[in-house]
Order: sequence, then C-alpha cells, then structure tokens
Amino acid sequence: MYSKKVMEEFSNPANVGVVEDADGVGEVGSTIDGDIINISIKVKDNILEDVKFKTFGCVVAISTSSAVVKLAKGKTVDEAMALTNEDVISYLDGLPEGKDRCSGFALDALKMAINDYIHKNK
Amino acid sequence: MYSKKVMEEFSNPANVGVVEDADGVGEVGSTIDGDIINISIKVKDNILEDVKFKTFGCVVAISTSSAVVKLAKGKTVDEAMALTNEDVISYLDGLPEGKDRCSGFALDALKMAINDYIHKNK
Amino acid sequence: MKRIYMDHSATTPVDSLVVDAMLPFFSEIFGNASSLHSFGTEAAEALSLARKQVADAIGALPEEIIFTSGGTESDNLAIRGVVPFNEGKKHIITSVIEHPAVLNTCSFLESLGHEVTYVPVDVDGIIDVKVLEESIRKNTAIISVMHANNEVGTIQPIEEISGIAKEHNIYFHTDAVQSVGKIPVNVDDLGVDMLSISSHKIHGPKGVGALYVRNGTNISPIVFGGNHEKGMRSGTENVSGIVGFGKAMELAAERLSEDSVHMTRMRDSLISRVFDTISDVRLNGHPSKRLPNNVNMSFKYAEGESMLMLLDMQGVAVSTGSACSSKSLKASHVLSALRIEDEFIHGSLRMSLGRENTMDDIDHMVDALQETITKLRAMSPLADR
Amino acid sequence: MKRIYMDHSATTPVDSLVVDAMLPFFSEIFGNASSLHSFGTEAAEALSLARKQVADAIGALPEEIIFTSGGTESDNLAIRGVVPFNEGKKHIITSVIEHPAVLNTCSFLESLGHEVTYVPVDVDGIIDVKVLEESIRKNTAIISVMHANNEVGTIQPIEEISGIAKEHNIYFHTDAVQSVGKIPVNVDDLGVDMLSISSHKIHGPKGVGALYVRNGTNISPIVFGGNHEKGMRSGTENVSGIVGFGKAMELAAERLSEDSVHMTRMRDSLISRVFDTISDVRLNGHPSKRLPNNVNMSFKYAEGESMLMLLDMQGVAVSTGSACSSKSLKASHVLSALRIEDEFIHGSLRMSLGRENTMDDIDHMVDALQETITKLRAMSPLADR
Ligand SMILES: Cc1ncc(COP(=O)(O)O)c(C=O)c1O
Ligand SMILES: Cc1ncc(COP(=O)(O)O)c(C=O)c1O
Ligand code: FES
Ligand code: FES
Repeated sequence: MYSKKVMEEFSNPANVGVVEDADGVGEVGSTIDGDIINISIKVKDNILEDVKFKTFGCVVAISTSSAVVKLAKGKTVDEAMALTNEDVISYLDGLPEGKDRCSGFALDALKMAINDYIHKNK
Repeated sequence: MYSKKVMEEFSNPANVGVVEDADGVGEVGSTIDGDIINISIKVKDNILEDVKFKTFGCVVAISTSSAVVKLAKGKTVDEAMALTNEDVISYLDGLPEGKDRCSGFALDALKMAINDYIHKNK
Repeated sequence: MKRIYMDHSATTPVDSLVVDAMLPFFSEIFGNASSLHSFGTEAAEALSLARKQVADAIGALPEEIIFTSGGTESDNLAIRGVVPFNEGKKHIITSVIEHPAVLNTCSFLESLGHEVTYVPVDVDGIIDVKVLEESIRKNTAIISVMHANNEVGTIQPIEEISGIAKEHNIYFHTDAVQSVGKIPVNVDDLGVDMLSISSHKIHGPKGVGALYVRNGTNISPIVFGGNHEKGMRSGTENVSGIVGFGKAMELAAERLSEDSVHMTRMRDSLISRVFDTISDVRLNGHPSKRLPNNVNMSFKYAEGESMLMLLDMQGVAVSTGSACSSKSLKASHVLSALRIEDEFIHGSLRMSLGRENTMDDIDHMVDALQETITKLRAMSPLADR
Repeated sequence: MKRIYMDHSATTPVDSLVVDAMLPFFSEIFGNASSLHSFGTEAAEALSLARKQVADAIGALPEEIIFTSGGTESDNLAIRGVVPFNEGKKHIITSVIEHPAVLNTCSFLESLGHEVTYVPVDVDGIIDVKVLEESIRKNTAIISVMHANNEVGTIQPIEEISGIAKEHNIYFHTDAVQSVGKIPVNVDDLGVDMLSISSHKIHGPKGVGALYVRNGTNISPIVFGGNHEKGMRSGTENVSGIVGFGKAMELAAERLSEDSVHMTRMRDSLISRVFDTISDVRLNGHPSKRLPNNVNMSFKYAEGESMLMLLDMQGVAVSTGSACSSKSLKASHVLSALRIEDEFIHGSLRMSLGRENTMDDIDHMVDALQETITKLRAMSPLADR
C-alpha cells in the first residue's frame, strides 16, 4: 500500500526531537483526533539550520513529518514557506488513495513554527 | 437417491410386454403428463397366471410397474385387488421423498386390468 | 468402468492449473485482504491480479469487476441493484427462457410491486426483439437477457438488444454464465452495462463469480456489512476461490479459439451420429446459433430421467430438461417456451461438452445412447403404436 | 525472519486436515450436487456429511443448517429473512457493538422504514440487559446480539437474553462467528432461534458459512434462483468449500477444550507480560468474560496503525481498532461504545491467538511490542509532557 520511501521515512525517521532553544515552534492536532505533530526550528542567517519533529500519529503523519523536516532543513525561511503539499508527496513517491488526511499536517506545523519565528523576531 | 431395489427393478425389469390374448388390460397416463403404464393379465382358475407391463415414464414408473407385476403374478384375483401402495413401496425398499407422483400409477393400471377382466367375465 | 462426464453446463472439473494456483492460498498466503499487515497485503495483491485476469478476459477494467459468490448472486445483484437507483422506474424486461436466478429474482421484485415483461422466444429459442422493443415503457428500469441459454444453448442477439436499450437509455444486463469460455464475450462488443459470470462453469472453483458493472452504472448492494468490493458486496473475500476464478478466466480466454473448435467438432459429430443411428429424434434449440458445447436432443418414447439413469449406469453423465417435483412431471420452462411437442418434451437430454472430452467420448456416448433408447423403447407402450 | 500471525479474529490459516478433505472435490468429485447422475450424487453425499458435521458441532439437526457464502451473508439472511414473516412487526433490537454485517443490515432496514434500537454496553462491553428488555415493543420482530465480540472478545449473556426473547415470543439471533471453536456453542444451551457461523474464522476456507435456523422458525431467502438449500439460499453449492467447512467444524468441536486451554494460557501470559513490561497500557474488554484467544490492549502515546506497521516489519501480524477513512481517523465503534478515554482509543491493538501459536510466539510478541512502543513513544510529543 505505502511506497518504499514512505516506509523508510516511517521506520527510520531522522531529526526526531525538539530543537534546543528553538526559535519557533508549531503544533497541530489533538489526542481526540488521534495525532499531534510538533515541529521546532532553529534559524540562523535566515536559514533553517536545525529542524526537528515529534509526532504522535499514523504512518502518514510520521513519514510526512520526517519528510517535511528533511525538506526544510538548510532552506531559507522564504524557501521553506514556499514548500507545498505536492513537494512532500512527491518526495515520498506518493501516498495511497484515501490516506490524505494527515498529509498536510506536518507542513502546517512547519509553517506554524516559521510564523512563530517571524512573529517573535518582528 | 433411489434404493438398490428400485434401481434393480428399473434396470432389469422382468415381464415387459403385452400378454397374448389378454383377459384384461389397464392403462394409466398420457404423453402430455409424461408417462403411460400399460398392464395386461392372463387369468386362469381365478389366478393371475401371466402379467406383463409396458411403461413409458420415469424411474419410479418403471420400477413400480415391474414390482407390481411381480407382486401380482400367481396371486388370486382377490389377493391382487388387495395389494396396496405400501406393499409396492416396501417391496422396493422405499421411494425417495418427493418422488411419489408415479408410485400409484402401476397399481392403478393393474387394478384397471383386473376390473376389465371382471367386467368382461360378468 | 470408464466414466464420461458430459454435463459441463451444470458444472465443470476444476482445471489442474487452477488448483495449482489456488493451493498456496489456503495455509500459506491465507491473510484477510482487508488486513493492513503483510499477510493481508499479500492477499490483497492476489485479489488485484485476479480482478485484472477477469477484467482482461472480457475487455473490462479491473475496477468494473465485483466478486460475488457465483452466477446466481451476480444475477440477483444486477437486477435488484439498479432498482433503488430508479425511483419510480418499476418495470423490468427479461425473456421467458432466463435462468431461475433471473426469473425468481424478477418474481421476488413482482411481489414487491414491480412489473415484469417476459418476452417470448421463437421455436429455436431466439428472443422476439420486436416484442422486446415494443414492451419498453417510460418506467422501464432494466432489460436483462441472457447471452446463451443453459439448456438449449441458443445464443441471443445481444448487440442488437443492447443497442435498443441504449437508444432508450435503459440499463442492460446479460447473464453470460454459459457463454464465457465458449464464444467471445467482450463487454464493449456486446454493449452491456452489466454481465454475470460464474467460475464453476469454466473449470474454476464453485462458490465464486463476478458481476461486471460498467463505470458510471449506479447500483446498490444486496448484502450489507464491512463494505468489501467498494461497498458493493460485503463479506470477507474468498481469496483462494477468487484466485482460482481469475486463473480460470485467463485460461478460458487463452484457450477460447482452440476449445471452441474442439467442442464444435465434437458437438456436430455427436448430433449427426445421433440422427444417423437413432430414429424419432429432434434437436432442440437453434441449429447454428448455439453454444459449441451444447447438444440438446429429444427422443420419442423415452423419458428423460430414465434415459439419464440408464446412461449413468453406463458411466455417462448427462442432464435432462424434465424434472419431477412430486406433484407433476414438469417439462423445463425453456423447452415449453420453445413449444416442443408433447411426445418430445419429456424425452430431452442435454449433453454438454467440455475441454477434456474427446472424440472417443462421443463414440462411447452414441453407443450408450443407442443401447439406452433401444431398451426404453422396448418397454414403451407407445413405440409400437 | 520468523513470521508470527496473531490476527486470528480476522482470518485463520486453513488446517491441513481441512485442505486434505477439500482436495478431492476440485477435479475428481466435482459434480453439481443438484445433478441426478453419480457425479451429482457423490457431491450431494459430501454436502450431507458436511451438514451433519456442522450441525453436530453446535447441537443442531442437519436440516437446520443453511449453507451461505460466509458470516456476513448469514447475518443478513437471519435479520432480513424474518422481516417478510412479520408483517407489521417493524422493530429490531440489537447492540451497539455488533459486527458491521449486522449493523449495516439494520441501517438498510431502517432505510426501508424499519426501526432499530441499538442497546448500549458497559465499559467492559457487556450489553445492558435491562435496557434491552425495556426496549421490547409489541412490534419487535427480532433481537440480534452477538455471542462474542470480534474486537474486544467480550462474551455476552446469551442465555439470559434468549430467555427474555422467548418470554416475549420474539425471534432471537446470535452472531457466533467469533465464539465457535473458542468457547462452547450449543444452540439449545444458548436458546437461540438462529446462529451465524463463518468457516474462515475456524481454520476452514474463506467464502463459506452457515446460518442455523431452528425448526419452526420461518424465514425467507435473500438470494433467489434455483432453490438450493430448500429454497433458502439459491446458487450452486460450493461443494469443496462446504466440505472444508464441515471438516473445520468437526475439528473445532473435537479440539475445543484443548484449544481453549492452550489459548487461555497464552492469552493470560501475554496480558500479564505486557502489563509487567510496558507502562501506560490498558486492557480493553471484559477481564474474565472474554474469548480465550482475544487480547485487546491500548497503549498511550502510540497510534494503532503505526504500531501495527512497525510490528509487521518485525514479522508480527496484529490488528488495530483505529482506522483512517481519509476524512477522519475513526476509532472503532466498539471501543467508542466502551467509552475508552481519548489517550487510549487511538492506540489499541488486537492480538488474536490461534491454535498454531506457541508460548515462543508470545515471547517474540512481547519483545516486538516493547521495541515498537519504545520507538513510537520516543517520537511522541505527548510522552514527555
Ligand atoms: C445461465 C445461468 N445463469 C446463472 C447460473 C447460476 O450460477 P451459479 O451456479 O454460479 O449460481 C447458471 C448455472 O447454474 C446458469 O446456467
Ligand atoms: C462477529 C463477526 N460477524 C460476522 C463476520 C463476517 O463474516 P465473514 O467474514 O465470513 O463475512 C465477522 C468477520 O469478519 C465477525 O467477526
Ligand atoms: S415423474 Fe415419476 S415419480 Fe416423479
Ligand atoms: S489518520 Fe493519518 S492519514 Fe489517515
């Protein structure tokens, strides 16, 4: 059902955790719904130097979290804000039909973290 | 489905034919219904000396014809008239459920033949 | 005693390649196709392959195949499935010679207030297309006419009927249970919206079948539960059965031309040899528009069940069109619809050939038949009148 | 990698004795059981034996068994079958934790104008018998309550409920799909009028099942055709499948006490070892009134699908009670009915044991589970709050 890439990201996720002294934090979801994605970022010279996630959720939630973090890391704030759902899905070689519920959550959490950073540094 | 005895009578029927110079003849059925049983008898000293049948019909029609003829042969007219459906069925070790349509036809034909004989000799 | 099976319209032996395909799916690849783990996905993949095999064999798309428990359920689903989507359309058109799976589904719907027109056939069993067209009403929901008849083998002009249905914007279903594997069956060529198939008639396992439902055709299910088969047929999928069915469909398509040539040769030889050697006999059904494997003949002065049983004692398995339901010796509704005369109607035999029959079997059959007829006619009070 | 299957409530591997029993019925004894010739009578005899095996295993008479295509169809037939015989009686009572085969049949009947009362259960999954009794109306046609639940394994007080049904002269049906082969199932002891069974849950083939219908209980069919199964279920009988089902029922009865002791030991060991080695965990379902093979536990800070997939990667097959249907991550209707707390409801796993599991498998399962939970909790933002 899931692509190889999804299962790879799911079973060997990189960048799990919370960035120390985070410059921005985003969190999406709730226990009632069954998933929570937390993304924290460290920004230096307008670049996302470190990005980490903690996710409670399904295979899609975890694999997209890992993917979003990998995609965002090293990018400029603007580049990261320009990431799309399609970027994430294509990075994962697609997601199965009917499993799109969580696919946008990780990106939402990332953008929330960036907005948090922008807001704090205004 | 059918008892051994039924299949025996059906596949090796004895006394097939028409008695020469019959003293009585009985016939039951029609082509529309799908079966016809013809029984002819020769009576001597009040005894059914010869009995024969010709039957067009199903396994039950043929096996009961053969059974009825065997049962009747050698009996007195009164004894033959006293034969019952149960006698025929028990001689055949039973008939399967739902296959009782033709079971009485052969006996009917025999009795018709005997009545024909009685009528002619009144 | 050599046993010869000539009742392939009733059911067929499962092909050994089909059995081989099924075997791993009992105790090794045994998962429930709905399960998320690898046992489940293996089963789901096997279902996908089978769905493709079935679809390919009839020129359909995999997503247009709904697996069922057999031809009977497929017929029920097709006809009853469109009813809820046709509020107010309460009229159904079918033929008088359909299989009981269609006819009894129609009577059931009649009991619920639907109206059914049963279109007559000619003496060869071909449906009266003019009457069919005239019986179309504003509230006709579906037309269901079988591709080939199971008793007499007559093949219907499905393309013509489906054209009429399309013209009037009415769903068209055909029961192709007997035609698949014997003549070409392509859903686009036939122009059908729905088509029923049964696995056990084409050397697949019993208890499996499919309904083809053309994309865009709205039907509702008749069995409710876990929403398997996209909600159209609930119940844990019979994986081993479906795998066997898929393989059987693949083989049926692959072997169609070879099989049909072989069966046609045997069929024609059997018919002509019976005519040559036995008197007072007639062929039931259409002389040329008939299935390559169907021989249905009637013999005067011999009754069906008796012939069948004597043949069986000689090791030959056939079927008859007359059956006793205790209260009456009923002639089949198909033979009655063909207006077969009284002297012939109770003496019919259906000899339906299969892939594994040989010309030797035909010889044996003719011999056994001669012996049987001779014996019964010697017993019949009618034969010498 | 060693693969361990612990999803026997979803389906089971076919027992090798069952496969052996089935094998001759594909290509040797392949006749249609309705055929009059010897190929047919051989098949009919095999059906008779299987009917007796199924009947004997549940203390019924052979004539009280209707073969179907599985548990789903049996549930449909039971509930929809009594409806036509209860003109005016348009009320049905069932429980909130039934299988979708019952629940969706009920919704279908609701769409036709019937009324359904769904009786609640307590936090252990036991039906509220008082509410059930109070919801009985003059026009109640049938009560349907499952014997044992497929997700949490809770066993219902069927004798008590059937007593109430009898008192009020209402038909009582139980879905025994999960209980057969695990706990004693006797139709007289249970006092039921109808009872559903599925072959593939008891090491038989998929696509076969039965509905027990007590003599004197009037039902009408839901599939129409050639009037097989005394008119109650049309369609050529799946002989090989039914033969396998019969054998599986015989084995289930023979091995019941041994199997249930074995499964209970494994179950209790699994539960206590999980409690010993993993924190923040709860057992779902009744602590003692539960199937010997059912372990359903919830783990905080770990989501069901993720656990399932990580376990699968370690070769262990289980199931979860949470499923994503795209629009929402739905918790199962059963766990919701048991009012499991939010933190636990999305983290449930069902480990359902089978005859062939061993204590070694339990060791392996506990290890794999520990690794899985550790990994997921390390990832969870909730675990360290
Ligand atoms: C024309 C036709 N339709 C439907 C069926 C029913 O199919 P099944 O035996 O798979 O239920 C049959 C065979 O019995 C048939 O010959
Ligand atoms: C309690 C219960 N009822 C009914 C069914 C349906 O049976 P089947 O899978 O044979 O359709 C199942 C299993 O899926 C079940 O667990
Ligand atoms: S037709 Fe002779 S018993 Fe039925
Ligand atoms: S719950 Fe995550 S994709 Fe469905």
